[in-house]
Amino acid sequence: MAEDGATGFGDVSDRLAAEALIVDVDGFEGPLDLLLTLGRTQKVDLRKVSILQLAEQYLAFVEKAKQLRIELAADYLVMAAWLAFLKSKLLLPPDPSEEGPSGEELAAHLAFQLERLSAMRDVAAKLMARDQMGRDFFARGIPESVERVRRVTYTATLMDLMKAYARTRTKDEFRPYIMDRENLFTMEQALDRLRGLIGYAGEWTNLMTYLPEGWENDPVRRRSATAATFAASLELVKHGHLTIRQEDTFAPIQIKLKEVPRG
Amino acid sequence: MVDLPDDLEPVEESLFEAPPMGEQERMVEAILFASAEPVTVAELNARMPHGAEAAVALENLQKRYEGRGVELRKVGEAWAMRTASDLGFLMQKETVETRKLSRAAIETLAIVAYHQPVTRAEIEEIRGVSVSRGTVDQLLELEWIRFGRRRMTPGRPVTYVVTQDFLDHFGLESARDLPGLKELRAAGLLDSRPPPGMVGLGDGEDEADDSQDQDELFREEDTDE
Amino acid sequence: MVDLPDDLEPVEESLFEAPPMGEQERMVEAILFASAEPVTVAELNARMPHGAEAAVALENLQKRYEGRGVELRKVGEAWAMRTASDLGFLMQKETVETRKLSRAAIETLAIVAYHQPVTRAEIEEIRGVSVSRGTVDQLLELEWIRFGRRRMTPGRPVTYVVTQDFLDHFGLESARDLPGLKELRAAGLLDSRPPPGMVGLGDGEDEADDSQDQDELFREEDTDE
Repeated sequence: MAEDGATGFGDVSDRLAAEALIVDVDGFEGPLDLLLTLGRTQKVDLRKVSILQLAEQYLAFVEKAKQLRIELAADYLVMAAWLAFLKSKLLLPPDPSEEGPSGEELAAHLAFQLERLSAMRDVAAKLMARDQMGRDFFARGIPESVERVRRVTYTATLMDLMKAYARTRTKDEFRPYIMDRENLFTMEQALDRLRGLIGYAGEWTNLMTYLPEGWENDPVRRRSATAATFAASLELVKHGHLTIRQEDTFAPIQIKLKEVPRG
Repeated sequence: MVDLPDDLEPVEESLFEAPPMGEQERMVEAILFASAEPVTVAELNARMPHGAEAAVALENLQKRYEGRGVELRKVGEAWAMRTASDLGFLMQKETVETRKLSRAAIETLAIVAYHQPVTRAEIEEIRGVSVSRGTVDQLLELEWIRFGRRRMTPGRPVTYVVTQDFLDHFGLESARDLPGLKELRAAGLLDSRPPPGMVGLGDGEDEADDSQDQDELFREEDTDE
Repeated sequence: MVDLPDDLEPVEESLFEAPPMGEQERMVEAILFASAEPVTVAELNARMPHGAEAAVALENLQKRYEGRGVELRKVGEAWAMRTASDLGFLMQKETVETRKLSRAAIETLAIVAYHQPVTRAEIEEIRGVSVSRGTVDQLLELEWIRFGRRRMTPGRPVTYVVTQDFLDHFGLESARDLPGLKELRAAGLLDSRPPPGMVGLGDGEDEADDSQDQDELFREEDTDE
């Protein structure tokens, strides 16, 4: 504070006062802290502190800070407004028609808050004054490590067991419930296949030549593939994409792409 | 404490021969001596042979260590050996540089200890300023406070309570032994008193729930001791 | 400076009243307890009040701890307190870790439970994969399965059956209480049909032998069939 003492004498005291106030405001942890300090200056038991007087002290403090154009945090101003309100409530005779807490109730609560904060500070100091570990008393300096012997137990529930069993059994016995499609050639498959191939069939071709690869020899598969391909060819005839013919009973069935007029 | 031996009484007649009490005392002594951390009665029993009654052995041992350079101390639900406080002056060499706690942190710690379980909003209400995240974090990091149950009020805020480490550090047997606790309670300074005109905040059933919480915290110590 | 000569005189007559021996013992006790390393006599003397005789205090302390759970031990030129060597076993803490059985193990177990007595080959046939030696060993070790009678088929393979421990663990009175067993059987799922080309399973005299085994466990099912 002394390093810039070069400026005139007149305003030094003002400036020091201002600075003192700044320091003071900074030194308080919020309005409640400031109120507690102001309350203590009344030199009475906090329970008997005059809230009215306290409110006036606070408002005077804020007023002074404003004059000195010291920036006060919003909560200081909110508290000031609230205290002004409280002051008016305490001074005016109570309005019986008015709802809400009376001035006395509000004042009593503020007194309670101040007393509680003060009490917490006292016990905080008492707590810190206690013997502390690592300062006044000590724990074992060479703790012996406790060897952990890990024993693993396995567990399973009945449900796990049931599920596991069902899982193993699902692999075979349950399968027949699902359609076995391994040896089944569906009409949809045959249709897809035919649609892809008939474009090249400009002449009469034996239907059996359209059987998919690998389905021609195994009797089960050939039957399935033949049936599907035949049904598919009928479907394509129905839609006018193919013509189909059979020269004689049991003679090979032949198909041919139908000439469709363009457009 | 007193209940445990009763529970274990029939063990003496069991197939497992419990070691003689003198031997049990030695065991408790060895375990507590070797450990830097407090050890619970349950853990003592678990580590000692079947049929041992750690609670009884502890009592005997505590008498034996009375007035010695090392003491047997109860910390919450656990027991620990600590050097006698009057000999602290001999230990300069051991003294751990303790981190200086800020005034905010010290006050917050005290509020948690005396008002537990307490929410951040309540701490702020009591201190009249907002509590910075760092303050709470520091106390959590020191493991002096921990999260308690959530409060059953709107928003279900978390609460804070003090830990066994806290008790251990300040040489407290339980949170009930906090200095001045009875006086504060008698003066009504630990009541959660909502500001007049504010209804529904911390009222009614929530209030009941809270006091239950607190009761439980303090009762726990009562019954288990 | 002036004190120095006094130092050399008998301690009793010194200006500095040395603490009583009991007090010195306490000090040595506390220092040894709290020190992170063994402490030499010289260091003890340096840390204790003027006139103290650490060596004497140490000797007394050592006697005091004789036969206790903690011993005063000389480590090189220094002293330390350690737990009595016969109590080393207390420095172990058994932690029990519970794990879920592997899929292979639980499936194997289920098959043994439902199909007992069952051979490894049969388990593999049902599971459709080979059963590792480890899986079976684990179940044997857990004492959830045990060896049953040998099957009277070529190679006389051993069979597995579930144990009383298994029943206890799963809260079953007998294996026939396995939930859903009847339902599964009704659905034909327990029909242990030999795959084509495999004969002799559950045939002839083996059948008699097996059903005897099974009788004990599956009597109800047997009569149902």
